[in-house]
Amino acid sequence: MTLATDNGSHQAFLGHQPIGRRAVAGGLIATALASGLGGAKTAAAQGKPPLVVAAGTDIITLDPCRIAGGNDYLFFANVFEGLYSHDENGRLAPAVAESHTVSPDGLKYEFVLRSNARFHNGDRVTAEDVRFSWQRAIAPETRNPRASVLVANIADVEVLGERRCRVLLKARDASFMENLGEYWYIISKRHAESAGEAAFERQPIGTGPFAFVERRIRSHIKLRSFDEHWGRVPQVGEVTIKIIPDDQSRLAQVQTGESDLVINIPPVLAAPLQRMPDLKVIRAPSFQNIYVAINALGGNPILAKSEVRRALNMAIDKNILLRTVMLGFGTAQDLPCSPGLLGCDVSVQPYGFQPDKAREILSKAGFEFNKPLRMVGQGSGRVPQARETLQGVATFLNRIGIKTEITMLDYGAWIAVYGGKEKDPAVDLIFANFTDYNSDPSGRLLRSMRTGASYSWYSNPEVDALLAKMNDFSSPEERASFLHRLFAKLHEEAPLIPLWSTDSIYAASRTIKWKPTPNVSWPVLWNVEKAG
Amino acid sequence: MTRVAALNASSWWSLRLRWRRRTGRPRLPVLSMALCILLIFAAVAGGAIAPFAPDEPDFTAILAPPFWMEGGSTMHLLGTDQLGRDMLSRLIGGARVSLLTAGAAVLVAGTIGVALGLIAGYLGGLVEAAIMRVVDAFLALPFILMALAFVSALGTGIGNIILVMILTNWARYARLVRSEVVSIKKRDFVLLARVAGVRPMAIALRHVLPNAMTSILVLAVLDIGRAIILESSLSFLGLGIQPPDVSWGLALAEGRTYMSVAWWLTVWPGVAIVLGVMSFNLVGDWLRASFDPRGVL
Amino acid sequence: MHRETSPPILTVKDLTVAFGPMERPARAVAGLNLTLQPGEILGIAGESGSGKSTLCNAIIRTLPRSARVGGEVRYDGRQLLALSEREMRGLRGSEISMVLQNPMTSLDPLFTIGNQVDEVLRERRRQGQSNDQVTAIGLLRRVHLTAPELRLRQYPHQLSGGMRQRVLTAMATAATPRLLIADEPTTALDASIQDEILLLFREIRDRAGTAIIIVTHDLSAIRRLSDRIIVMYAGRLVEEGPTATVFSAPRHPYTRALLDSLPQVEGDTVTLKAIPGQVPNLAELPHGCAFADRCPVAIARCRTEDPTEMQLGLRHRAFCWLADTAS
Amino acid sequence: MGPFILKRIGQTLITLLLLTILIFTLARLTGDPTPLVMPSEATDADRTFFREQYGLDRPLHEQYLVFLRNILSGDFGVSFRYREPAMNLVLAAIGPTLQLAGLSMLLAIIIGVPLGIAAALRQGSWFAAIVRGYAGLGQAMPSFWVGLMLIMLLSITLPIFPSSGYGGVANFVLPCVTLAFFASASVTLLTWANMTEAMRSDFVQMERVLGIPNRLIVLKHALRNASLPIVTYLGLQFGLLLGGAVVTERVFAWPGVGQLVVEAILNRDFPVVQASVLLTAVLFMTVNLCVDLLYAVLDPRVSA
Amino acid sequence: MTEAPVIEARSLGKTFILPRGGLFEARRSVIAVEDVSFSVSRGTTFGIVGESGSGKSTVAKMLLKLERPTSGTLWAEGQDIFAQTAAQERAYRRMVQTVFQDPYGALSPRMRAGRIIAEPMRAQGTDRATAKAKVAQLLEIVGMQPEAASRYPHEFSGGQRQRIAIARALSVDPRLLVLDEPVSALDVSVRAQVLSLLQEMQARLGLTYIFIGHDLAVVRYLSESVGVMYFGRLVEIGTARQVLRRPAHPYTQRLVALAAAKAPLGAARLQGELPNPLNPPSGCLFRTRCSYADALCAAKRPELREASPDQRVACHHHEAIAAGNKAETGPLLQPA
Repeated sequence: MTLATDNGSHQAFLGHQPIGRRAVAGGLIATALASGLGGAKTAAAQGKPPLVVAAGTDIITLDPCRIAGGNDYLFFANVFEGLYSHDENGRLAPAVAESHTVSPDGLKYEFVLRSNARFHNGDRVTAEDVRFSWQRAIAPETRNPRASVLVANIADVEVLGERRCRVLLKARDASFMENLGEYWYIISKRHAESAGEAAFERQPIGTGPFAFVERRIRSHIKLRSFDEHWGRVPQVGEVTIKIIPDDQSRLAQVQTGESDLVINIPPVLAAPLQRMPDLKVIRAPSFQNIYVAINALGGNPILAKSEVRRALNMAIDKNILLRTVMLGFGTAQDLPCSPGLLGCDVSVQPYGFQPDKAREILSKAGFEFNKPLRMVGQGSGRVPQARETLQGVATFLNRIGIKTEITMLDYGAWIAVYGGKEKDPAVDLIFANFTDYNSDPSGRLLRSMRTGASYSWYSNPEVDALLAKMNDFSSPEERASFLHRLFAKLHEEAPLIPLWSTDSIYAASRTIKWKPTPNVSWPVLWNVEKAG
Repeated sequence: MTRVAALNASSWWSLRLRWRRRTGRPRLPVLSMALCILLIFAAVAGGAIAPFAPDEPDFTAILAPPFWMEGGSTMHLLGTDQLGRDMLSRLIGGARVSLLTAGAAVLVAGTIGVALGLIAGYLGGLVEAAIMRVVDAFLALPFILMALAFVSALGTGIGNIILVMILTNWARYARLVRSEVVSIKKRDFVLLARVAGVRPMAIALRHVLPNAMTSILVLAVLDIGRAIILESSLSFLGLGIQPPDVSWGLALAEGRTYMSVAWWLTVWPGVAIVLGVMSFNLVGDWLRASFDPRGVL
Repeated sequence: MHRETSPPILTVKDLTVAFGPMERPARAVAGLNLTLQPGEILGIAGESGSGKSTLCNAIIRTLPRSARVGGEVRYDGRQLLALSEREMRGLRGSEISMVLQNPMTSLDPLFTIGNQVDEVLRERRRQGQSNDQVTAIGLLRRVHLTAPELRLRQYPHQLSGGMRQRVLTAMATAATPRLLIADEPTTALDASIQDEILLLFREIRDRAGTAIIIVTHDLSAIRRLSDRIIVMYAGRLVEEGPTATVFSAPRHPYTRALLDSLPQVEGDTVTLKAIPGQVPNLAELPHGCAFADRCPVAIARCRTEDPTEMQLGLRHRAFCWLADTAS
Repeated sequence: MGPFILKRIGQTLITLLLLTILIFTLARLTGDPTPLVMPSEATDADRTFFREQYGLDRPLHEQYLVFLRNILSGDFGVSFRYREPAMNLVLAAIGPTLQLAGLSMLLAIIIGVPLGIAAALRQGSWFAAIVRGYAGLGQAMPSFWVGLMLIMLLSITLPIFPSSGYGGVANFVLPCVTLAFFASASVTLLTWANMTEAMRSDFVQMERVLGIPNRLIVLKHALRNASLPIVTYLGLQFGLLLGGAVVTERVFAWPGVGQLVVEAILNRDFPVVQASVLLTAVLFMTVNLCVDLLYAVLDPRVSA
Repeated sequence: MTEAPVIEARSLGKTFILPRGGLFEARRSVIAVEDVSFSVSRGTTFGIVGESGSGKSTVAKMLLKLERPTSGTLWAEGQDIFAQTAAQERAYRRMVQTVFQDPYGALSPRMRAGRIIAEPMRAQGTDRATAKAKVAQLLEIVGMQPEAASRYPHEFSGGQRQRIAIARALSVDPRLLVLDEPVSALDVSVRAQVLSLLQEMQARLGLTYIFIGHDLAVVRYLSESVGVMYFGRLVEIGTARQVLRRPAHPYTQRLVALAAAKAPLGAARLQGELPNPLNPPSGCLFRTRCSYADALCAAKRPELREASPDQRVACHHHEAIAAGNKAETGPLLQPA
């Protein structure tokens, strides 16, 4: 089995008729219009109000083993679950499993599954399903691009009974429990085997609070409330996720009442919304982390000096930038991690905004002020205000006399430079963003700090050695203090200029009551309440 | 693949008559010509007349409104943008980039197109067929689609945007010139030049080109407007000019998200585009009306 | 042929047509007077720029809007210049009709001949100018078009220039107009065809008594067709008279020069006399006679005073101070 | 007529072949799609596998030949991004685009042709000046700007029409008006110019001296003659509309080819880029072929 | 008469291939010129007369090497002009010049008169200063002011433009001028001016003319000998005096009759339609419009035969016609 064409199965989306009648909003914006979408009947039958969500980027795949990017979690986080996941406060909590035990060597995890955990087709979740989910996730023909993170480290999953299983790890992994929710979704063995590989991607079945109804690529995805969920029964009936890439148009959706909730509102649009009486802006801190990576790999030898990198950190007033460029929608950062991340909440002395000192250090280090620093930015936008941010950073560098030369690249070109195998020595500074999917920092550290990692513009054998040991703990406390030391070291090394973590911003109609799960960039919708 | 009307019917004599008749009543053309000159002046003088550097942020004056509004100041007549950059200076700086890209693109695309059109029209036969099929292929793609594909292939930035506009534009000149050449080369004075023993290349350059020049000129002037719009559309889609360069289209695209907070970020560049395009179009139309009664290009 | 006693069908009095700026007008027609009897064929001769086409367009009122027209054009007693466009349209085609110079472009290329002839017939019937017996085929037969049934189905581009001019003539005379203006009707045609078209005009006059104004720079066409001739130079009428008289004894030096510039055969040698100089610019006419600068016999008075009408005989007049002295 | 069609079709086929080279080269020039398709956690082995799977590791000319062979057998490849056959994605998107472009075209004709005729008949009047202004604005205003203004005005300030999306009749209003504003401007100007010329032609002069009613002269003769270049231009205009739809679709979240192709270009989804651009081009060329045939029907001189 | 004729056409023919009418139809061809032979000796004028479509302009184009004949040869001063070396061709370009019918189209609208006149000289390698001096001289010869050199064509009247065209043609001191309807587009009085100029030039410079026209009086004015063309063929050739005074071919007779100033309307009416060039009639091409036509005319195409010492005619019946119709044609163009 490969990922190649499966001609038989695109019927679902081709055969679908265009969305039905569309009510013309004639009255007040506040009047939440019945969406008029075809599936409204289902929702009505359940007596729960439908929810229309406007999203900017389409889901790529519905198969949790084929995830292509963070945005796909918009779907996975609502339709699938792992054994454990994070609760609405962002804390680790049991999901499909109800409890677990760990062996003292940290290599054996035993899980007890919930008795009332069911798949959307009504089947109970069994230990066989857990084993199957692992097997499918590591099967070479599945080509799960995320296998390396978690499931590849699993030596075996033993079925101990209908509701009990044991996971054997190849090596100790302190991040294992944290990652269960986002890297290993439980799928139905019976459904996957009977439907076949191809159909699974079109009719996925999970255990999450919402069940998949239909999808029209680039237009919408429909979900419905899964009322037999073990605990998180949604307040809304049917959920339609509309795909509207243009920010302004997407925002207009909630202004006209066509959608109840709009996700990914850029900060500049959010600011004036706060003053509109019929709408509300919902914000939550996210793990999306904005920084400027410094090419410390020697292309520009002066940047290999840590004091130079520290001085660059001192030159920038991130608070002003946050206030002006981001209109305050974010949290300033002094460390190369988001505040909620494990081990990140250390009290180190921030560099602060010290332009004079920065200049002094640079002069002493022999910095050639006349040679411009070549900066690469992300021009077109997946990250809000990316262009302004880099320009702002350049302005502060200019103020202490550093010349800059900015190149903005579209996302594809930018990621090719940023994540390229060979780091371009002609790039001195590069705008970067990194999003953690959960509060475990290992993914971030391994991918952006380790020598040779795809997003790493930095190399230090000392740090590499620390990183290698990072997950080799079984006591969370020991690991926490280790991570603390690691971050302190990284702060001192200053391989990048941390700026801030952005807020996830949503616009919702007044009828919506919802508290987004903190620290995730996608909306988990089961706790959305909608009046009348 | 489609017909382009040629100018051949109107002799220079009648052109002059029409020209004179027109100049009797100068209104809109003069105005738009003045505006064109003003824009070109702004583009050339640029830094000398702008109150600030167009890419100089001022974090103390973020999103300042135009001077007559509450909170506005005469320091920033047209207000400032999200980074506190002076809008007036950005418009002046934008004129430079917008006109430079448009002008350079039209000039080079025109030269290439004219050269190929001349070759195709004059040599005929297999050379003509080959060139015209390539022209057709380029013309068969919707303009902006091809521009997008080229931009994503070549990357953004002024140089590349110019290159893209050249690549998307040259074919129309080639087609126009070829059809002109085909009609001009049958005219008596070209036959006479052959009788006089003038070499084909000299005939093409001395007789055919000057007579096709009118329609080329008209197309070129109209194209400047088109190029400005193309550039702004590409910028709108995030694939146009990139900061720290500034163009009207980029300013509009960047300001677009602020439309509900600070209308002046979108209105001024929008007005600049509309006025700029309109004045070039009017000049072009006026040229066309003076030269080409059919008005089909 | 001429019914001298009957009232003229057309009287043009002091007709002036000016173009260009008010302060420096170019008078394409300057103070022109003429009358036309029913059934008479009047030839208007002159070089390009002499104002002969402008005169025609002024009569049927199809001048461009920029033209400023003064004077009087009376058709059957009605002052045409005072009619509304609507009233004028009622006259056009039915009472006063016209055949244009270029038969190649005077038919709509997108419709069949039949369609266009029918259209004219319908309009004539609507105006009660023609009855149902007049058919398209009949009309085409009347102008001696071969295979009329076939022609009706054909498009203009499938017909030769001569055939098209016949069709146009048929359309123009569908309702037996009382006045037909033909503006250079044969210029674009080969000699043999020219002759036949001219013959057709004479036939129309003979059959229906239509008065015809034929405008041409081809002197031999006028000589063969018209009863009377006027010669125009620089917007002015310079000589008028019965065709035979004017051709045999021209009294205005310009008329004489025009005739002399045709090749003359004397025995085995052929000679011609060219008129020196050029047609003057209408906006910058000198004082006096417009022809004075090129005139071989001009006297001082010619350059200061506009010549007045010199009556030279029955219906023969010329505008020249020397008209009565020259032979 | 026969050889005319055959020649045109032959030319079209050669053009198409050149187009495939152009499109293919363009798509490949955009760079490696792997980092965009693969998440950051993917291993090098995963990336290599992806490239091998889609043949991206092979020399360009080989890839082109495979591409050509495949499209000849109707296979336009599978979207890297959605893992759907690219042609299915394009076919699903072409409907909305055609509806949008078609309706806008219709609207543009309904607005532009009468305006152009009226302006041609009232040369130099105030009415003509206003029409000129309308057309000038329509040509000079970028359509995304018009679209945004319309949303601001007619769906946010006055909530009359939905701001975006596809489905009901109301959804068509703003995008169609946006596109038609631009298109009607040029249709107006073109009708104006050609009507003016037709009204000056000898046969109109002849009809006037024959006393044919103005209505017939204008609507039957002048308009039909003026329509020849207009029809040709409308074929070209259709291409402009398809292009204009790219921007308009983005503003109004219209699930058409324009959006698809922009997204595919940005994501380097080669099969979708190739399929959609090729289909658009074929569509455009077909329309122009039809226009040429229509021309032959309208103009008896062509078929002679 | 030992000198080779300035120009000699031997069985000149030109067939145009038309594009296919349909996929399965054979290519069609049109014979524009067929079997045309004549020779012109130094200092004389050969007139070619015919109506539109008679092929006279195609002959002119071949003389100017703008078209290649599909059969026959053209000899200039004893040299086959379609078998020339590059150097010979350059020499030929100096020897032959032309004046076209349309005074508006013949001058490049974007060039000043001086440059237009100098162009043939410059193309032949004359240096700028020499050319400039010669332009002034030429303008004087054609009766124009030297200032005219700096003006553009649109600033001149039709007659003046034709003078410039003549000056240009004379600039390289040609020995042969091909005049393709040089006065047809001009007004009567201007026509006379240009014709006298041409005659004066010929007398002064000893030029040889090939004069193409449809107006018999004008052709007669300039020409010593005349060829009459009908449908691509010469139907009659001879001295102008003889051919235009006593035409032997029925077609020429018609032309002459039409041109007679006093002839009444309809005197020379031709019956029938012009033949279709794609489907010419068998035998004599004129038979469809000829009142003398009989079976012989349909069966056999007549060759040029001597009708009088100064005249050759392609008609089977010319003797009979001459005998029967002497009275029909009067002298050409009596003085008015």
